[in-house]
Amino acid sequence: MAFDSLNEFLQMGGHAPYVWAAWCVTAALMVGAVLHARFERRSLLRDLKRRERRAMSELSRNEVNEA
Amino acid sequence: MTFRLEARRLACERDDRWLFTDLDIEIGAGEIVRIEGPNGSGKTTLLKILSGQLADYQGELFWCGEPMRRVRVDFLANLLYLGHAPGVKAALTPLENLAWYQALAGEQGNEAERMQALAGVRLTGFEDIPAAQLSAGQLRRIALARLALIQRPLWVLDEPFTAIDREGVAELEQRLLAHAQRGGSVLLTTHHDLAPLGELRRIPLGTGARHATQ
Amino acid sequence: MTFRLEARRLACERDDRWLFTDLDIEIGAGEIVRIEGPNGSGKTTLLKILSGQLADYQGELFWCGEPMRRVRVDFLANLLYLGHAPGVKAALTPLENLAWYQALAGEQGNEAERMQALAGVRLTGFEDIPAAQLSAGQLRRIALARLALIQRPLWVLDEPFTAIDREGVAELEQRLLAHAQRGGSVLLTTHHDLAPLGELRRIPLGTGARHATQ
Amino acid sequence: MWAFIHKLGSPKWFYGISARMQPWFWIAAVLLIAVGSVWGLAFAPADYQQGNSFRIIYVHVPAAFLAQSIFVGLAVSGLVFLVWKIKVADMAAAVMAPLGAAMTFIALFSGAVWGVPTWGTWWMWDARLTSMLILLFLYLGVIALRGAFSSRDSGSRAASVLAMVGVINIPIIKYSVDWWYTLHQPASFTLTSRPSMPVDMWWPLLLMVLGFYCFFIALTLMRTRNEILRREASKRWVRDLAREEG
Amino acid sequence: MPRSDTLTIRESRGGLGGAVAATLRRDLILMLRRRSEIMNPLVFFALVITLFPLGISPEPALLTTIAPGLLWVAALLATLLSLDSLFRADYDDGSLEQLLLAPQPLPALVLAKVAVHWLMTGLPLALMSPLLGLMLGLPGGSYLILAISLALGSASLSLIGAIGAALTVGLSRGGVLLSLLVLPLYIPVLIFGAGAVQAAILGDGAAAHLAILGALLSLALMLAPWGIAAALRISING
Amino acid sequence: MPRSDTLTIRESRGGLGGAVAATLRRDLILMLRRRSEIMNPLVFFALVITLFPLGISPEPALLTTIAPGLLWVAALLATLLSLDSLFRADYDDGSLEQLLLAPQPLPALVLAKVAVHWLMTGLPLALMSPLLGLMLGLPGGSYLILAISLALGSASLSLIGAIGAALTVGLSRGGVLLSLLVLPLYIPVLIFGAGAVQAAILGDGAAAHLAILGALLSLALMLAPWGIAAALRISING
Ligand code: HEM
Ligand SMILES: Nc1ncnc2c1ncn2[C@@H]1O[C@H](COP(=O)(O)OP(=O)(O)OP(=O)(O)O)[C@@H](O)[C@H]1O
Ligand SMILES: Nc1ncnc2c1ncn2[C@@H]1O[C@H](COP(=O)(O)OP(=O)(O)OP(=O)(O)O)[C@@H](O)[C@H]1O
Ligand SMILES: [Mg+2]
Ligand SMILES: [Mg+2]
Repeated sequence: MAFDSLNEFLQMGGHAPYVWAAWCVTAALMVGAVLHARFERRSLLRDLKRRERRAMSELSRNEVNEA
Repeated sequence: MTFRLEARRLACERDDRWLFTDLDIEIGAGEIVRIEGPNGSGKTTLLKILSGQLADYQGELFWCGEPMRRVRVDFLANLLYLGHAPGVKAALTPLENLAWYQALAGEQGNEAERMQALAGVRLTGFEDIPAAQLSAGQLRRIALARLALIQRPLWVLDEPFTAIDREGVAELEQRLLAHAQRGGSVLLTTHHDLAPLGELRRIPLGTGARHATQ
Repeated sequence: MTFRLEARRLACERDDRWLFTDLDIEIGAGEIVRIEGPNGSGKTTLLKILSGQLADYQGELFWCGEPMRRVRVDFLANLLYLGHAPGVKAALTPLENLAWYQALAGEQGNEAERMQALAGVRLTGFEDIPAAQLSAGQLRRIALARLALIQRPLWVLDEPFTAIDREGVAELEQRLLAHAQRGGSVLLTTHHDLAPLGELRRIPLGTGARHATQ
Repeated sequence: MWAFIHKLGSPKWFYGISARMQPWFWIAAVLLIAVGSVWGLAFAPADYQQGNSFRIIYVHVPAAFLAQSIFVGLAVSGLVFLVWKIKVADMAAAVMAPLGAAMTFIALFSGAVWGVPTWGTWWMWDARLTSMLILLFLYLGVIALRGAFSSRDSGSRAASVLAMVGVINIPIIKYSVDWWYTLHQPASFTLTSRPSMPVDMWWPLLLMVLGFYCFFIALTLMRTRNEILRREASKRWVRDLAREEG
Repeated sequence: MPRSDTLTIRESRGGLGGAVAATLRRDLILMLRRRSEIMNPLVFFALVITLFPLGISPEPALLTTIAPGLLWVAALLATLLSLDSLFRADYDDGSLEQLLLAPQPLPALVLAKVAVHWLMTGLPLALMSPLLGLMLGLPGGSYLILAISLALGSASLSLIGAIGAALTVGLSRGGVLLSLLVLPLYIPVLIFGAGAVQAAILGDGAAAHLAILGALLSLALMLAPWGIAAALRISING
Repeated sequence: MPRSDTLTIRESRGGLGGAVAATLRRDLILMLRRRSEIMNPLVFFALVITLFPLGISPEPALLTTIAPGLLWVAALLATLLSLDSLFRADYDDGSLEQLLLAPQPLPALVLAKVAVHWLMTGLPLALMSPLLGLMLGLPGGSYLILAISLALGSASLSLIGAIGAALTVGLSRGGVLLSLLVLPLYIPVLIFGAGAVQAAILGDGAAAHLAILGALLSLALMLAPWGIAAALRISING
């Protein structure tokens, strides 16, 4: 352990703004990328399902028309 | 030697809609084939595929029995394609435009030939005027002059009658017939009625715009 | 109130060649007038002059008896012009294109109207696709949808049938007739034969390209 | 071999196999990055010159490595797509480009922030910094070009060509920028002339680099799968899949 | 559609507000639909700035000296290049013709187009300029002045440049010709814009320079729309 | 016309020399017919050079320091802007389509077009540069090196830029996008070009720089035509 207390750790020997800025931006971008990918997947699946449902209903409507 | 362009099981999809599927086309010497269909049915797309300009399709093309990929250059040496755009440089005169096309085709033409070809599309007197100052129909006539000037057996023409006046249409029809009688072949699209070309083959394409909603 | 567009002693010179001289044209409510002539005879030029887009001519124009210069804005409020270029933004959908045209005409349209106009040119199902992905004929159909959408008595149409398929041509002819019967008037050029519009007036222009060499 | 390549070319096959590979990469990425971060931030000794500000290195260097590797990845995918017409390669390229740009940005940003305590300035026109900036522009160019086409297929091909042209140029650019720097600026301060680091500092860095690579692979797999769903939405198997998952 | 049974002559009545709003909306949609196109001038700006240290020297003192001029010239070139397409796309597809045939005052419609151009080019440039100022080592207090001067100045640049764009719209290679026509007209804006930044660096008040930039802008706002409209009519007539 | 009575299949035989010569001739005529278009890049070059003293400071010592970089960046931008229209005009009127359908190797035809571009843009720029160098107070011995480096370098610029022009030819707003794609690739040429002039000013041998410029050019000559041809096929396909 290079630090004696949590406070010291957070202060980073006076370099806190720099170290934490760099780390936080990195973390934010990486986490953001993951969240974006998950959101993208979910909305794509939702879209697919909606299309599927519409196709089904159209199919049944056509059958009704033919009958 | 005679030639043959074949397409096997051609299919093309655009925006989740199949323009055509399982299309077999064969065109050989002396034939005139007309591709028909309403707006948006895929005529232009088909012509571009057949002339090797679009790679985005399924199926296979053959030229004289060989797969197109292998004999592309041979095929191009036998093809004359006229598209929607006339391919005429506005800043050049009709004569200069034709000279370039001749050289591009690997021919060494002379001025007399070019004058005669321009006379054939009734542009006598306009040979030396920059094309920018010609009307829509005159521009297309310059492009049509290539038909007489450059000897190619296979013509692929996308709406060649656009902007051409009535007499011009009649003359062009005669020219197509003559080409077929000499053993050439023509693949064309047009929305005009082509009365004198009675015996031509038709390839109907889908219903196009109308019923194509997904 | 009824309207009248008149041209007196119109003349236009291009490249030391008179396209037309001493042309008197009068067009009023309920008339369909067709301007005829071979390629390069000056049809497009004449239409542009009559719709106030070209200033490079001799003679005078009147709108409802007033000199055009004074009543230009009134005239424009009654004019619908379709030129060689369809005026359709490729990146916008048909609906968005029409919305802009409606606003430009000073109208506040609603979506239902626009959908109906698109249905009228058989573009149902394509309302929300960027125009870049439509075919040549479909693009022009978007432009033609303006005829139904925007109420203007005077239509000036330069080759409106270009790239339109056979059924589409028939429908457009009907539309022109209906417009005339409702008291509108149409000024058009085309190289098509217009069978059902039997009663229309014709204005023949010079011999154009052919004999026009100096 | 050929059969394998063409199997890889099938989006459906790729969708299946990537589903099985993905969790392992996620686990590896999380473990490596977690251990590396704690070690690097809390346990590694402070640098004798730079004090604690040197801890930026643990995000700066992995991002910089990744930024450069991803561009090579783009070019390779482009080649595979153009030559063998394997669509999955292009889908991967499409999702890799923004990630590469993000990594480039992280390297630039963390470097700039690091510069303040060490050099007293946010930016200087040092050879390495400049070539990193140019790399960012190359990424933006590839992304912009892909987006500019209305036809997806053309956009893909164009972006592939540009990535390949760019990758030929990267060594040339690096070489010339180094030459330029030595010409103008007789070594006042360069990134390379640091004392080699103690092992305690080096280990967490290695973990972080590996962790970043695993993260990149996992995320690329995940987003490529999304891209497959998007582009193959009309295919039978995708529709079946949508029904199953729902 | 509500349709009167017979057609009659129509008054040329209002609708100007609607037409202007629709034109604004249309151009904004066109821009936003190609998200990347908004980025382009920004990246061009940054790229040109990058070229100079590479071509000249990476020495910070020298770069700081030339920074205001560099930033302003680069922003000016970025605006200029993006201007080329302002009317060209409309000309090519025929919608410019239709714009001219609308029964609305052309200067107002055209002003809407220019406003969108500024919103999507000049404003982002101004917002990004502090970052590049930082990279060129501009001293602390001058960033705000840099951004304000660019925001004000680029509006004038868009207006003036649009006249040139309108004049060259019918010509096939307008790009370079446009620069020739427009660059000389840009010189006053450049002088006062770069001057404002220089003044801010030296600690003099930049207010006078900014005031002049504002005056130039209001002059351009009053006169340019008429110039643009006239130029468009001339171009279409050819 | 000599006409065989029946048409038969044709061999794809030679004629490459003729086609290349005709393309060269055609593009030269097109350029020369619009005399002013040759002037445009030159005037743009001169105008950009003039903007800097206005934006930065008219102090001679400073100007001389930055002159090599300035001249090179300005020349580079002038080349870049003129590139946009290299294939665009052909694309718009459909003759590019026809070029691609010619039974000749496309890289050769394309090389002819690039050669004309260099002849009409890069070479005149190189010839004019000593004059502008004089105005910026470049010392005596460096003019020749300036001109040679620009002549060599601009050929590479034309070749590399043509790839970008080919990639963007079908896009409505190619101009700025083109810069974005191509400027990063121009950086090596810029560094060694400006470096050569700087070396000449300092009295070091500029030979090494010129040699590298030559090497870059030969590399570009070998690779670029293929890249351009591939890019054109892609653009047409869209
Ligand atoms: C915007 C500013 C910066 C940028 C763009 C940048 C860029 C880079 C790049 C690209 C690398 C990877 C080099 C490689 O692939 O071998 C790197 C490594 C490194 N950077 Fe930075 N850097 C910046 C600022 C800094 C600062 C301020 C420091 C510390 C004083 C620093 C220290 C390091 C170290 C120690 C390495 C690893 C050395 C090596 O592996 O060769 N960097 N940087
Ligand atoms: N910009 C111009 N400058 C000079 N002359 C022109 C210009 N535009 C057209 N012309 C000339 O005017 C004549 C008429 O052109 P116009 O376009 O009006 O013909 P048109 O009747 O519409 O022909 P088409 O049936 O081919 O459309 C042409 O012969 C042409 O030579
Ligand atoms: N670049 C493109 N991207 C996506 N879809 C396209 C593209 N070009 C055309 N399409 C679609 O392909 C269909 C066929 O277009 P094509 O141009 O082949 O029709 P066409 O038969 O030639 O019609 P027309 O008679 O109007 O010329 C159109 O409905 C259009 O929606
Ligand atoms: Mg078509
Ligand atoms: Mg006409």
